[in-house]
Order: sequence, then structure tokens, then C-alpha cells
Amino acid sequence: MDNAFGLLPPAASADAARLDPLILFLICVSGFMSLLIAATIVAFAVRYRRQARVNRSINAQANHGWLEATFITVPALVMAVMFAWGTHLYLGAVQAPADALQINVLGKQWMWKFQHPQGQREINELHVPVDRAVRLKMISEDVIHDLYVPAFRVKHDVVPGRYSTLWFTPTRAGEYHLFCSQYCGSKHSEMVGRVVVMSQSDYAGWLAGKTSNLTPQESGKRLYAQYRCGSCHKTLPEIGTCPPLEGIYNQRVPLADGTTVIADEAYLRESIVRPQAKIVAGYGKEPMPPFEGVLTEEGILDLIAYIKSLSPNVEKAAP
Amino acid sequence: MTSPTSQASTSHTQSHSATGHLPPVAMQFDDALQQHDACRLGMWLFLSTELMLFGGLFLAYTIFRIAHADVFAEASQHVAPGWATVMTALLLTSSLTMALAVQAVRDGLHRRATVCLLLTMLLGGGFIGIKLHEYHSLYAEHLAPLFGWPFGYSGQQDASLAKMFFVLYFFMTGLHALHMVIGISLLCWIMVAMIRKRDARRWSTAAEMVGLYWHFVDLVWVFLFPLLYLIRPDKWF
Amino acid sequence: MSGHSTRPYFVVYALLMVLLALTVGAATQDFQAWNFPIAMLIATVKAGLILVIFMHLRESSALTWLFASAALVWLAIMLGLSLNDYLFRMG
Amino acid sequence: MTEAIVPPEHHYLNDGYSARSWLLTTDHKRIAVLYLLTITFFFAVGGVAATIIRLELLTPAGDLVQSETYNKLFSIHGIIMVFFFLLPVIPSVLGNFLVPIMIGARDLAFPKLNLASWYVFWIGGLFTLWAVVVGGVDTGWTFYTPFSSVYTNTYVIATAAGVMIAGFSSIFTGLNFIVTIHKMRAPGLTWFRLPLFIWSMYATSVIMVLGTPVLAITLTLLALERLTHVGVFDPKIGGDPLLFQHLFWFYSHPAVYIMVLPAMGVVSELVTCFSRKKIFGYKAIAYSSMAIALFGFLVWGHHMFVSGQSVYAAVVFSMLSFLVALPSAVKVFNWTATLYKGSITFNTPLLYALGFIGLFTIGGLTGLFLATLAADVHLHDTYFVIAHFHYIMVGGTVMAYLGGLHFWWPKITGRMYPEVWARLSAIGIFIGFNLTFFPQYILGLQGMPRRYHVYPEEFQVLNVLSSAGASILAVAYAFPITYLLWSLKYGAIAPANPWNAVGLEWETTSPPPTHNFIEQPVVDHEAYNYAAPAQDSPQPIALESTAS
Ligand code: HEA
Ligand code: HEA
Ligand code: HEC
Ligand code: CUA
Ligand SMILES: [Cu+2]
Repeated sequence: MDNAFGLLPPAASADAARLDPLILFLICVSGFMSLLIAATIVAFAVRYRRQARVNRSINAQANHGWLEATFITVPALVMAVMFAWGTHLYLGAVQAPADALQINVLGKQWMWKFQHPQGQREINELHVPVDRAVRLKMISEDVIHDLYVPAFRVKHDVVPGRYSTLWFTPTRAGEYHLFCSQYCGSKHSEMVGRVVVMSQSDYAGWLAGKTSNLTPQESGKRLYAQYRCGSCHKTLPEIGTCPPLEGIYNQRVPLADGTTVIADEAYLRESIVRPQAKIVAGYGKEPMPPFEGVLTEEGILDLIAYIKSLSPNVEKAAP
Repeated sequence: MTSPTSQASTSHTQSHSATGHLPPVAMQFDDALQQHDACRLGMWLFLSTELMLFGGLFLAYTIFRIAHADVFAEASQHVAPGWATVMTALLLTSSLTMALAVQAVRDGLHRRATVCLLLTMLLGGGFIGIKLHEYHSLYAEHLAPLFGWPFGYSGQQDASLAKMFFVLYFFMTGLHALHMVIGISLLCWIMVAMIRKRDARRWSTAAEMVGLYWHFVDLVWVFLFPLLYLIRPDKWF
Repeated sequence: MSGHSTRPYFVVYALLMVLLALTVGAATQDFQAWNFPIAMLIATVKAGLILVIFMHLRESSALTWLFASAALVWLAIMLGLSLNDYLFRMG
Repeated sequence: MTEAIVPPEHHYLNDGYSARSWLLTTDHKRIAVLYLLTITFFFAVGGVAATIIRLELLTPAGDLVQSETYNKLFSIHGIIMVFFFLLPVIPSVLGNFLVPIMIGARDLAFPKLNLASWYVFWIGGLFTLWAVVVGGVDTGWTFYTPFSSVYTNTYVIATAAGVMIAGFSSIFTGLNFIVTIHKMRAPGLTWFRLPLFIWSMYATSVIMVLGTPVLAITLTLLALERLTHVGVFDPKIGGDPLLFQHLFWFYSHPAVYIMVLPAMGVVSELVTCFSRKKIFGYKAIAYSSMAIALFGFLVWGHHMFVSGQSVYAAVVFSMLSFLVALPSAVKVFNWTATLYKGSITFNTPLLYALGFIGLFTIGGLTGLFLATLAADVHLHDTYFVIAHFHYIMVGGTVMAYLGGLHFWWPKITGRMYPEVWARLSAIGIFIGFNLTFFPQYILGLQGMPRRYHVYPEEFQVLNVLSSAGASILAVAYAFPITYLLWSLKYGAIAPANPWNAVGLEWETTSPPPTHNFIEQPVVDHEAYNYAAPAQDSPQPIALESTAS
């Protein structure tokens, strides 16, 4: 019954296993209510048709307050269950586990690019191991897209200008549809692909067999040299006119305006693309040039991977 | 078409002192009071729609200002608070003259109404004049990011975010200025009637409606002024 | 409509000018977190005066008051529920 | 009862035949007729687009039209159907005709504004049609940025301008209704004596007046961004694309209630009339309309559950979405209860009304799936959503509109429609409708995304079913259009009160005189005061008036 009598696609993720009972519940409640109302209408319509000889006496004075109250409370209770259940599942799926496999996703008109931590890149195809949490860090280069895997029951918009995340734990090996489900222009319906869920060992084999490109971290390092970031950002202990980047990931950074922010991925991205937006306390007299439009989104993802690698110990220590 | 059907049974009593000063009654209304009430209610509803129209811009402004408080504070140094104070004073004064004009029309004082309307228009015109001057100097300073005009922002803050301030500035003041222009044309229309010594009573409702509109435009400015010109770096969160 | 005296208009006008001076004055001082609330408070008082006297709400029916405030409520809904998103976004 | 029914000598239809007497009329009834023609035209345009969509989706491959064309088709289908058909249909046609008559007034408060609204509507319509003719628009009816503001190269500005202008016509209508209902009720017609149709028109008008301006400014910002390359939505220039979605749905969610509240008003009238019984829970239905108008503004974020809005906002919007569903539930139960111990005749209008209740219930309940956070993650932007809103908008509102049109057709035209044909069509529409859209629920559950020109093969069977249903539906819709036209000349002359209904509109002649009533009506009783049906005996279908 893992596909709810064929109404749902095969359930291939932990989310699917959790969601399907809720959907079945919704279907049952709706089915029951619809039938109940339809049956009542038909029954009344037949019984009280004009030709029928039936007792039609009603007490015009009767107070139907209790009935009206029932009309509100019963649906309210049913809906409360729906709300609580749906919200519970939703909130449970917000935060990805810290040890999740991190894959970068880039959406653009009209293709999906995936990049594995070891550097393998693929287009419109995503290979993931079974029974391991996978976290997608996604961004779009142009319009809004949306990554949707029906068999996993997950989707999230892929927005330009900011990272969004989606995570899931595949539970069954196989091939599944991957759709773009936010309308994005002419070839929206062709921005599709497949997710291949493999056993852990197959996945390892696949990774090994795949001609590995540079890892994000490595290409980040190259870009770092190419764009001469190091000309300003000196390595410790040498301190120049700009802040050192070692160890900053997920740490609190004091800003010039007196507040602090946590140097997460969104912050790092902003600091590269639009450095002036948040200036680190004590710096900024010789401002950093904005790299907006200079670097591709892919390049930025790589640079962030590199900067993160400069903070080896704090990776999981999100405050 | 304009014969008032008298309704003995209506609840609308004609006891009001001002009834004598109201315009003739259209076919669909029972009496002048009903007509006047309907017009007023309609006008207030219209003003609600206007407020919601500006509301969209206020929302955009709010979220960008919260996100980039420092940028907005710095960028607003480039628009002239001094001139804006003068503009606010002009507009507030015009609201006074407008209120007086409405009263004068209602009292049938053609001359006084004309003068007050003229003053209102002049004050409004002065406002537009300064506004144009301000637009022009922003354009000259390359701070008008419209129509592909050159944009160059020199400040501590990020230029592309500062641009957002100027975009909002132009959209908000532009929409407001457009309302001013419409208001001035409406004033013109009433003033012509006053100069031609048309029966002022026929115009009292119209003048009152234009007055409401004018005050509303003034009211929007009362908020735009501190929001766009007097920003201090504020730290809320 | 009642009371054909124009005196209230002048009184309100004087008040408005005082408030204008007050806003401008307040803007030259730094009240830290209170800068914005102060500016908005003064603007609201000004708006209130315009509404009540110049726009005759004082002499108007409850219905007119209702209509005048409806858009404010709706505006508050729009701002409130949107900020509910913007202020709580993560990352 | 055998005496021949004679039409009134003077009525609004024979009060001048010149083009001028129609095009410059300020008579709300004539304006309603102008709107009727206009809106039927737009329905046909949107329907043709729907037909091509369904033909294309017969096969998984994109073989009938190209993807660009397909995208333009569903965009124009959505835009025309929503902004130029369903939003105005009941308010501007039935509302315009009935609001003044039902409250015993001679006309709306601002007749010229009413005429202006029709012209403004046409100006907006022409802009949009022009955009379609010169090249179309491919943004979907939702105009999401930055696709619409930067990336597409179709006619977004003209379309947005058209929609925005049409919005003003809806503001004019709403404003007119509110003022009229407040100020022009007949003597004795207190708020709780008003027909429920009036309550629903009032609630609708509130949304129109307070919501539509936000759409106007949003589309203006969109057009400006496209035109001047600066703006607040494009992330490349520091903007926020989600801001567009907030602004758009701030209007467009309440707008779905503009589309359904009037239908609920119509159904309330039909159900009582054909059960010959005072409506059950008058106050509950009246208040629930107002509640929908207010709460409807609090839930727009349920269209953005997976867009990246904050988790906190998502939870609040989900909860409020359930809240706004409650008043709808109240209405459904009260209509059902009205049938109890009624004396029911199955005339066409009632068939449509019952169809409405059933289909609206299904559409509404599936709306609850979408309001449930975790479920929406799976169902968002799939055919489930398409099925949800077609059930409410086509199965619900279009049905109610057709029911209302048949009900008041004698009043509007002075002619009866052919009952047998009408019943057959109503049944045909019901069957065709369900065949078209029920399979789409399953498609959605299985994960077929919407706005897909080509789709995986496993979805074909259900798509073929849906297309088959759509062809039945198209033919069934052609029937009323035909026989209603036919009835104008050959239909039986309608008496003043063919349904033996109560309500001021039935106290005047069919069609009504230009100023609606010969004598100013005075009301001294509550709405729907049908005489209690006699017990134990079949009710004669009589033509004598029960209203005293
Ligand atoms: C007239 C139009 C109309 C109406 C009335 C509604 C009514 C409702 N809608 Fe719908 N909706 C649309 C038109 C409409 N909608 C459209 C056009 C879209 C798609 C837009 C787009 O993206 O293109 C949409 C999309 C949409 C979404 C977003 C889906 C997505 O894109 O992911 C959601 C999510 O919450 C939703 C929810 C609801 C709810 C909860 C109601 C409720 O108001 C329904 C209330 C009614 C009932 C619940 C039925 C009656 C109740 C009973 C019989 C009582 C019994 C009940 C119980 C015991 C529980 N709708
Ligand atoms: C508001 C009202 C409304 C109405 C009435 C309809 C009516 C119909 N709609 Fe649609 N629809 C929408 C609103 C509406 N729709 C919206 C808002 C969207 C979303 C768009 C978007 O994604 O942006 C949509 C999207 C939409 C899709 C999804 C497209 C996609 O996502 O790829 C489909 C697919 O089946 C569809 C089908 C139909 C059909 C078959 C009808 C039928 O009911 C139509 C039947 C009517 C006629 C056929 C015309 C009348 C008949 C005659 C005049 C007789 C002569 C004509 C012929 C014989 C052809 N609609
Ligand atoms: C001209 C000098 C210069 C260059 C070149 C430069 N930066 Fe910077 N960078 C700065 C300065 C100055 C700051 C601190 C002020 C600020 O926050 O804007 C900074 C801040 C940062 C920060 C935020 C650091 C923190 O502690 O929060 C990051 C991340 C960063 N830079 C990354 C990069 C990357 C990646 C590159 C190359 C693509 C780069 N920088 C190139 C001068 C430079
Ligand atoms: Cu990408 Cu749709
Ligand atoms: Cu909605």
C-alpha cells in the first residue's frame, strides 16, 4: 500500500512514508464529507419533492443555535486535526540533519546542474545513495524554478539571488521523476530529469567511476586565486586591510553598524556579491569590489565551499 | 431626469440646516440629503482605494528599509530635507485654504471661494515646482535611476542597494505628484465655475469631494515626508 | 457642515505647523531606537488632525468613521502578515 | 390561470431602440445586458483556449502546438477567464441588474460611474485582446517575477495594463454597490430583511474596493520594472521576487472570494425559492459572507508555502486558511438544511444550485488538502491545484451563474427559456465537468506538474479522459447559449413572477419598467417569507403570488 492504491506515486523517501497517511486521511475525510452531503441533499430532494405526501410541519419558533454551533465546531475540530498533522510534518522537515550529504543545485532555463561534494557534476540527473539524508543547496541563475520529486513528496522553489534548501532521505533504490514545477518559460515542461537512488555501495562505485572534476572546494580555490581574493584577504597571522577568512564560517561576525551576524552561506554569498551590504567592523576603508555579475552562481558556490574549508572545525558548530 | 420624487415615507428627514445649499437631486435619489450622503460615502470609499494603492508601495518601502536600514539612512542624505520641509509647509497651508474654499462655496461666496481655490492651486503648484527642481538636481547628480539614465552613487553603502532607495523615492513621490496634478485640475474645474458665477449651491458637493481628495493627498505626504527625507539610521532588531 | 465658523481650521493649521517644526526638530536629534516611532507618531497626529477637522470626520456619522478606518485596518493586515514573513526568514 | 399573460406595455427594453439609447444608457438594467454580452464573448475566448489546451494534452508529446504557443494559451486562458469572465460575471451581470431592484431603488447611486465601468472594462479588454493578437503573453495568469519583468519577450506590459484597467471597472462596480446598499434601500428594508444575494454582493464589493488597488499598483510596478529596468522585484538589482508574490496574492487570494461569494448569494436565492421555504440560518449565512470578506485577506501566503517564505509565516497562513474555510462550511450546511421539509421542484435553476453545492464542497475540501502544509509541499503546482480551483470556479461559480441566469432570465428578457432543454444541458454540464476535472485530481496526486506542455507517458490515460470530458463540456455549454438566444423570440411570455417567488424583483413587471417600480415599494417583512408548505399534500404549482 505504499502508493495509496495507485493514487500516489511510489513512496521512495522517509518524507513519503510520513506524508502518505496524512494524504489518505485527507482523502477519507473529504470523501466521507462529500458523500454525506451529497447523500443528504439527494435524500431531502427526493423525500420533500413537491409531489410527495410527507409531514412538512416545522416549528417556526425553534431555535437552531445548537445546530449552527455544530455546523461550526465539527468542521473546526476536523480541520484542527488536519492543521496540526500537516504542520507537525512540515516543521519536522525544515532542518536537515547535520551529517547530510550536501549537493549543490543550480537551476537555469532550462536545465538542472548538480554538483557532488567530491566534484562530480551532472546535468538533469541526480544520483544519490539510499538511506542517507541528502541536502540540496539550490539557487537559480535566472528565473524562479522549483525542484520536485513526486516519489519523495518534496519540492521547493529555486529562487535567484538566494539559497534555498531541500532535503530528503531516499528509502528505496530506483529511478524517479524529477520535475521543474514552477513555471519558468518556454521549455518549463522539458526541464525534467531523473533521480537515481542507488545502494550505498553502488553510489560509491558510481562516484569512483564518474570522471571526477575538481571538487567545489578545489575549483573555489582556483577562482580565489584567479580573482586575486588573496591580494587583500591575507592568511593569518598577517592582517591586512581586510578581514581574514579562516575560521569564519558559522561564527558571529561583528559588523560596522554595531550588530553581529552569523557567517552562514547566505551571508558569505552576500559578502562576495554585494560586500557593502554588511561591512565587517573595523574594515571597509578600502572597500571590497562587488563581484555581482562577475562570478557565476556556480563560481560563488565553489568559492563558498572553499571558504568553508578554511574553517574545518566549525562546520557543524552552528551556534 | 432630475425631478425629485418626494417620499413621504422615507426615513430621511429634511431637517438639516444645510439642505438649502445642496445641488439638485438626481433621479435615483429620494432627496438632496440622501444624495449628499451617498456622494460622501462614495468619496470616502474611493479614498480607501487610494490608500491601498499607495499601500503596495508602503509595503515595498517597509521591507527594504528594514533589510537595509543603513543604506536608506545614508541615501536619504542626498534628497533635500530643507526643501521638503518647505514643501510640507506649502501643502499644509494649501489644506487650510482648501478647507476655507469648501466653506466659501457652501456659503455661496463666489469671490472668496475663487481666491481660496486660487491660493490652493498656487500652493500646490509651488509644491510641484520644488518637486521638479528636486527631481532635476537628483538627475544632475546621477541619482535618478530611471529610463536608463546614468546612475552613480558615491557613499559608504552599496550602490545597488542605494539605488533601491531612489527607485522607491521616485515611485512614491511620483505617484503622489501625479495625484497632486489631478487635484490641481479638479480645483481648476471648480474655480472656473466660481469665476463664471455659477450657482454655488450646485457646486457645493463637488467642492466638498475635491476638498476631501486634496486633504487626502496632503495626508499621504505627511507620511512620505518623514519616511523619505528624515531617515535616521534606526536599529530595531 | 454645522457651525460655519472657520476658526477651527486656523487652529488646526497652527497645530500642524507646530508639529511640522517638531518633526524636523526631532530629526536632528538621535533617539536611537525611538527615531522612527517618534517620526511616525507625529505624522499620525498630523494625519489625525487633517482627518478630523479638515476632512470633517468630527461632524460625520459612525459609518463615515468606519469607512475611513477600513483601509487602515486593511493596510495593517498587509504590512503585518508580510512582515510575518520578512522578519522571520532564515538565511 | 388560463388567461393569457400579457407583457407590460412599457419596460426598460422598449424604452428606445437606438444604438445611442444602449451605448449611453445609465440604466443599470441595460448596462447589465451590455455586460452579459461582453462577458459571454470573453467566456468563449477563454473557452477556445481551454479547448486547444485539452486537445494538446491528449498526447504526451507536444505535437499540436509548440511549447511557446501552449504557454501563451494557458496564460491567456487564465487571464481572460479570471479577470474578464469570472470576476465580473455575477456582480456585473446579475448584480447590476438585481441590486437596485432587490432593494427597491430606482437605480444605483452613481449610474454614470456604472456606465463608465463598462467602458473601462472594454478598454482593459481591448488592451489584453490586442496583446493576444499581436503575439500573446506567456507568464501564466500569476505574472511571477523575474520571469515576467525581465526574461520573457512577450507582451506583458499591454496585458498587465489591460488587467489593471479592468480592475478599475471592478472598483467602480464595488463602490457603487456599497453606497447603494447603504443609502438607497426601500423604506422598511432593514439590513436583516435584505435578500442574501445583497449581503453577498456587499461582501464582494468590500473585497473589490479594498483589494483591487493593490493589484493595480503591483502590476504597475511590474510594468515599470520591465520598462525602465529598475524596480523592486528583480534580485539582480537588489529586489525581492517574493515581494511580488506577496503583493499579487494579497489581491488574488481575496479575488477568489470575489468569484465565489456572488455565486453563494445566487445559490441562497435559488435554494429557498425552489424549496418554498424560508432559508435556514439566514443570519449565519449573512455573517459568514462578511467573515469570508474579512478573513479572505488573511490567508494569501498559502500560495507560497514552498516559495521560501519564513516557516513561521507558513504556519500562520496555514492556520488562517482553515479559519476562512469555516464560514463556507456553515453555508453548505445551511443550504442543505433548507431543503429539509421543503416542497421541492426540480426546475433548472435548482439543478444548477444543487450542482454548485456538491462541486463546491469537493473543490473546497480539496482546498483543505492544499492548506495543510505538508500536503501542499507535494501538491503545490500540480494538477491537483488545477482540479481544486476548476471545481470551485467552473463547477461552483459558473454553475451558480447559469442557475441565476435561468432563474432571472424571465425577469431580464420577459421570456421563459425551454425547460426540458435547460434541464438536459444542466445535467450534461455536470457530467462533462466531472469527467474533465476529476481525473485531474488523480493526476495531481500522482505528481503531474501544471503548465506542462509535454508530460510523461504514464499520465496519458487520465489526460485522455479529461479531454473527453472537456469536449462534452464544450458542447453542453453551447446548448444554453443557443436556446437562450432562441427564447428571446420564441420563448413563452414570462409572467411577473413565474416561480412564485418572494422578493422585490418579483413584484415588478417582467421586464421591469425603466425606473424599476411603478410605485415605491415598502417592505414590512423579512426575506423569504414563503407561506409554510401545506402538510401531507402535494403542492399545486400555481402562478398566484404568495407575497402579500
Ligand atoms: C473561487 C475560487 C476559489 C475558492 C473559493 C477557493 C477556496 C479555497 N482555497 Fe483555493 N485556489 C483557487 C481558487 C479558489 N480557492 C485558485 C484559482 C488557486 C490556484 C492559483 C494558482 O496558483 O494559479 C487556488 C489555490 C489554493 C491553494 C494554493 C495551492 C498551491 O498552489 O499550492 C490553497 C492552499 O491553501 C488553497 C486553499 C483554499 C481553501 C482552504 C479554500 C476554502 O475557502 C474552501 C472552503 C470550503 C470548504 C472547506 C467546503 C465546504 C465545507 C464543508 C462541506 C464542511 C465540511 C468540512 C469538514 C468537516 C472539514 N487554494
Ligand atoms: C476562471 C475561470 C476558468 C474557467 C471557466 C475555466 C474553464 C476551463 N479550463 Fe481552466 N484555468 C483557469 C480558469 C478557468 N478555467 C485558470 C486561472 C488556469 C490557470 C492558468 C495558469 O496556469 O496561469 C486554468 C488552467 C487550465 C488548465 C491547465 C493548463 C496547464 O496548467 O497546463 C486546463 C487543462 O485542462 C484547463 C482546462 C479548462 C477547461 C477544459 C475549461 C472548460 O470549463 C471551458 C469550457 C468552455 C468553453 C469550451 C467555451 C464555451 C463554449 C462555447 C462558446 C461553445 C462553442 C465552443 C467550442 C465548441 C470550442 N484550465
Ligand atoms: C580590494 C580588496 C579585496 C578583494 C580583492 C577581495 N576582498 Fe573580500 N573583503 C575585503 C574587505 C575590505 C572586506 C571587509 C569589509 C566588508 O565586509 O565588506 C572583505 C570581506 C569579505 C568577506 C566577509 C568576511 C567576514 O569576515 O565576514 C568575504 C566572505 C570575502 N570578503 C570574500 C572575498 C572573496 C571570495 C574574494 C575574491 C573573489 C574577495 N573577498 C576579494 C576586501 C577585498
Ligand atoms: Cu524551470 Cu520550470
Ligand atoms: Cu488562495
